[in-house]
Amino acid sequence: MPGSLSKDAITIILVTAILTWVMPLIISTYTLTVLIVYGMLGLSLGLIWGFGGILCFGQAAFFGLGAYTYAIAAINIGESTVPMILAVLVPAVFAALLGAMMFYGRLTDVYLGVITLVVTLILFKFINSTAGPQYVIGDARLGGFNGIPGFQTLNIPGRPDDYIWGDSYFYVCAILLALVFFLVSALLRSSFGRVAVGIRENETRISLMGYDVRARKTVLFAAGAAIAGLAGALFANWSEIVTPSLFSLGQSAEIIIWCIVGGLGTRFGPVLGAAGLAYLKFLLGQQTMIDNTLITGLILVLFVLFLPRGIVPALASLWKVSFGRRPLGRIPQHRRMRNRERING
Amino acid sequence: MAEVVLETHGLTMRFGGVVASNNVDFKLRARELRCLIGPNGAGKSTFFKCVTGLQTPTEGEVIMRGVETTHWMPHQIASLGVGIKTQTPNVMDSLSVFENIWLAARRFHAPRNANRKTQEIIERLALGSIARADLGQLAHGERQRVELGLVAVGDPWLVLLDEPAAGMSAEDVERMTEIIHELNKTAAIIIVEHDMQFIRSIAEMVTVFHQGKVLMEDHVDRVMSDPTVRNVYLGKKA
Amino acid sequence: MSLNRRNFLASTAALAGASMLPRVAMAADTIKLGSILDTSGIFDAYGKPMDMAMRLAVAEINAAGGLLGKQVEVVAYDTQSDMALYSQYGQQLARQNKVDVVHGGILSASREAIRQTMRKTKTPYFYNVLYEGGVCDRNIFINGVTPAQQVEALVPYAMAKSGKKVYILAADYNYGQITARWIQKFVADNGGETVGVDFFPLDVSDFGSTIAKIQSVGPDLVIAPLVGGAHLSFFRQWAAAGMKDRIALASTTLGVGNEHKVLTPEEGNGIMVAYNYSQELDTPANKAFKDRWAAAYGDSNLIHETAVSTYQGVLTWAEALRQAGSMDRDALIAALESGLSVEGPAGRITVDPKTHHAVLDVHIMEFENQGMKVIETLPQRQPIDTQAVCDLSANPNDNTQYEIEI
Amino acid sequence: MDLTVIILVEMLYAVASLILISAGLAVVFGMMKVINLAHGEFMMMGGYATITAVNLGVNIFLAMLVIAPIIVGLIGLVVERLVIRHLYGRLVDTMLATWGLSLFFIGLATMIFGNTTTGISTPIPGFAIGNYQINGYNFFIIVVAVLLLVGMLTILKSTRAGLIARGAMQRSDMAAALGYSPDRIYMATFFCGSALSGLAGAVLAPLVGLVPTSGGAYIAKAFITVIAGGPSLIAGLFSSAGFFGIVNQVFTFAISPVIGEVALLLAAVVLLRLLPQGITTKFFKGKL
Repeated sequence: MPGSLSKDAITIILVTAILTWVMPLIISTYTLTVLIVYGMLGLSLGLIWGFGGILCFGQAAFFGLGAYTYAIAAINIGESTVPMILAVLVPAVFAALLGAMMFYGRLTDVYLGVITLVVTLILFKFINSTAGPQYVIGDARLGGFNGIPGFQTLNIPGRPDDYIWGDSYFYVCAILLALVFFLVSALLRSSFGRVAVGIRENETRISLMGYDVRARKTVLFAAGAAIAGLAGALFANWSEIVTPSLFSLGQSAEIIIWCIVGGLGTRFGPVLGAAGLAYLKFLLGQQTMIDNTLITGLILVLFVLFLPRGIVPALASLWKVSFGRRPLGRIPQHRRMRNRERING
Repeated sequence: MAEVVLETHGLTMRFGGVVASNNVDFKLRARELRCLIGPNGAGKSTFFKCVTGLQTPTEGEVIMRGVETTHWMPHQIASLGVGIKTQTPNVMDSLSVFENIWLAARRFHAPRNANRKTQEIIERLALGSIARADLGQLAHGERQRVELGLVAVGDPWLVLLDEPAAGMSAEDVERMTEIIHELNKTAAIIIVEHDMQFIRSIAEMVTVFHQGKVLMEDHVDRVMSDPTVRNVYLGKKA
Repeated sequence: MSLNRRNFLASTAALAGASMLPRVAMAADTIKLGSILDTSGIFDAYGKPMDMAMRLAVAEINAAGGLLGKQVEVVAYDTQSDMALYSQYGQQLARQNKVDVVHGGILSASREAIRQTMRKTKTPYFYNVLYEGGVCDRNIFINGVTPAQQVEALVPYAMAKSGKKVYILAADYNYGQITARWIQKFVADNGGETVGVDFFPLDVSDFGSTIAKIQSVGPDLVIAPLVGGAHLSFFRQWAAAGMKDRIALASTTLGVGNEHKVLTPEEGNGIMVAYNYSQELDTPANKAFKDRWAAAYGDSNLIHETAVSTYQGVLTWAEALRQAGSMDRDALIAALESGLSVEGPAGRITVDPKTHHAVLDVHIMEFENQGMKVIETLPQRQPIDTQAVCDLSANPNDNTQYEIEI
Repeated sequence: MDLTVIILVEMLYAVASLILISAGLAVVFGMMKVINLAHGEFMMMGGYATITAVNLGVNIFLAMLVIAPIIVGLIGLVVERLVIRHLYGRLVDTMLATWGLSLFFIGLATMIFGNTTTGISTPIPGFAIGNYQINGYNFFIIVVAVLLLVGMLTILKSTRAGLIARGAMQRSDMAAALGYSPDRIYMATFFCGSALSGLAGAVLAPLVGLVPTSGGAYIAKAFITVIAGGPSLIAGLFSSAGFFGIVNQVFTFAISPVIGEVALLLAAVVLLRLLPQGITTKFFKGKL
């Protein structure tokens, strides 16, 4: 990554300031809020997949876990600060355990994909079959397919009656996304982040250098889950209901699509992909001519075929070709990187 | 005599019915340079993999500087100060030469020292002109050299190289030989190699593998003139 | 995208560039009816006919001169069977489009996703689907049947035809859980015995083991409030195993999405159900309704229970607006609470002032040659389950969905 | 006693349907290292092809066993030419592209057939075992699965095409070196794989209510079965379908269908943790 962390910080602050000023003039803040939440969710997968090479088919599991943790804790506690913290911690701990199980078992590639997918399915099926009155955590009924409505939403810490909602909730989410984006940048610039990229590039080499690849992947995986959990809690606050569809494979699929369309191996790509596609879906719901699923599918196929690196890297290299000092040299790299993700079966 | 830095006792590796490595006893002393030779399938690569932790032997033990490392993972072995280079170039293609070497240096040094060490190695291996280029763009010989740089930057006391000269030009091989000799001043080195010419130019002691076993272990000249070894190499009956 | 559709036949809309921008307030000379339904995705078998019914009702109102001298304009969103979009479009309807009323929501989860938004923004909300009962909120009006209304009628009839031992197979979510409890209560009230209860998540489609299990218990009657495409497999596999003529079958859900038209006569005939509506309902009102529908959409095959509920929901709202004489929400609610009735395709619908649920006719029916033959009509059934817990006239600020203790 | 027989039949049926569900995916994965995530939708299309044909008056067995596989195979061929062939060797990209295709086909089927559940009834009557009635169609599924396995084994073992296929499975470049165009091999493989998916969808159609999203219910199970099976095509398919089918049914009978499903999934996690590359890396090694 070119530049430095302080430069990153300035860019992030500027971009956030401009966007939070301009965007509400175009799109309602309520819709923007969820686009931000999805952006954060996209970033969480972008971090572990784009920079750590871990293709997780179950990022939705952590998202859902964050949302449910928040909802359950909020019902039991009645004040939002501790539930918010729990919503980050619980998915992170869960991911650390799951990650340790997978990475210490040397699972990679599709096998990793299968496990994450299966774990998501298990969570989905479990939550989906908790409609009966016997499934209770404290005061919170799990509610099965119907989900959990009516929990305490975000309040000013320590003052449970002062809710943060509407426009102010939008600003809170925007600032949190900027903060997470900054933390991800800092992580990637640290030695840990650079080793993570090394692991993505060549796991064997990194372990032959003496780094414990398993532990590092586990930590990175947990960090991604923590971000997804935070996004889940923010989502719960936004929609004021959590349902098992948060855990669904469709949700996981969407997160992967966001990353592909936005661009892997970039920080901004997944955020843009998430917000852009979610808004597209929102717009498509307002027309009845063509089936929306069909359009989503077509977009994904076309991207994989014609723009496999995603929008942001494509724009970046276009910029470089047009104005940059450096010639096309770097362009084939990413493709090669993805080519290597094949099985030696 | 110098201390023994690596020894194996009865190292055996079976894959199903095939015995790839059969009861190998091996010893290596500090700052020794040893070549492992043998025809394809003789078990030298399996031996290499068992020692570096890339595979876990079925039986037997591996001891490094008095520590048993038989069931260790590669990263644990590397952390002891063992430099390893595998058969195919194992580098990070979309990172630059500097970044590649820096990652190796960072394992043993704080960030600032890692920068300094990386610069040193780049100068020592004459990689300055390509330090900012991505590995994916480099020629084979340059990549091999960078990988040696990755190994050297950790100041290892034991270096294991699997076919370092494979597919390189004469000029590259010459440079490689220099680097190996330089490394050998502080480290014991094991080289798994096919290329007889390269072995002659670099080695003194040679261990010959055949059918998973150690066939003989002697000075390179005597090994080369040994009729059994010749037969093994030419595929005749031993 | 909101379109002023005098002619609902133009039911497909172009994706115009202008829709990329949020709607600014529109001309105030129309009454805006917001609709929020899944017209694509897995629930669209319910949603599409509901959308058609809503547009039919609005078109008829407009053709008759509109309401309070204004035309009714539809603002409809497709939630694509995605719960998150309910929250989003719900907000959009209430805050951006500032509609005067919202009709819609299919699953209970979708209703709960938008109910609070409607309440906060004081937008009257009509939920037109049969559901598990218990919602108590002054801002919402519900005109689907509730479990007690159905089960109270269905259980005695089905038990009289078969026997006393009843096995229950229910969909594993709120509706199924609550309905199963009501079935157990009415089975006991009628002197019977519940010999087994099994719950199935909505995606279970293999019932082989269950069918074996039922046989090992040997009930006289199976009541199956199962829901959706996957659960339809049960009725197939039940018939394929040759069980149909051995143990009687009843359901409180089969047919709501016109499932009886998917099952062959051999698979379906004889299954007992109880609903507010059947296409085979032999009344002049129903016949006229089917003709109007066919004139609008080609044929009337798609009409089903929740579509008719939606139609009746729009009629109820329109009638209340006429009586109130103004757009004021409190006047509207007062008119609705006055014991207002309308005559719909399924007969008379009366708003119960205490619960905002519907008092309506329940028909006991049997499947016959891919139709639902009406056996017996129980007129004007009260929503007794919700009435047991909810009294909005005594407690107008209530805002809960009660779980009814039986 | 009768119940035991019933349970045994149900177990066999569970195994057989897993084999059917996974066969198409396994062929494509085994030969081409392509995970076709639109596999479930291929099955869905097989179902629709059958139902449409039957409604047009075609004999149901002809529709299921001939027409549906051919139609879906041809659709697969088009997909291979237009999309998949540009992505060979890029496992993740093909997964994503086929995922996109699956959404596309769901949308397409919705536009054509609508979202109302459709279906046909089973062509085989139920019959009694002791005091129990059982679905006669279960036996049909079992027979089809057995014939499928035997057929695949025969083709692979004793035909020229099978020989080429085995070679291509071992080393994809070998077939090319021997003068067979890998392009044609891939086309043929994808056709066969798609046809098998179509067959599975068709054969299962009379048991379920079909909607355009029906495929989603199959893909996860098929994916898990194939990956857990590992590199050997038939042995892998048979062993992992057997394992998962039995686990599923044991828990289904003992507790409930949900627990059966969860048990299957947990078994998959444990299995892959212990045998990270699938069952046939450890057992039945080197078999087909």
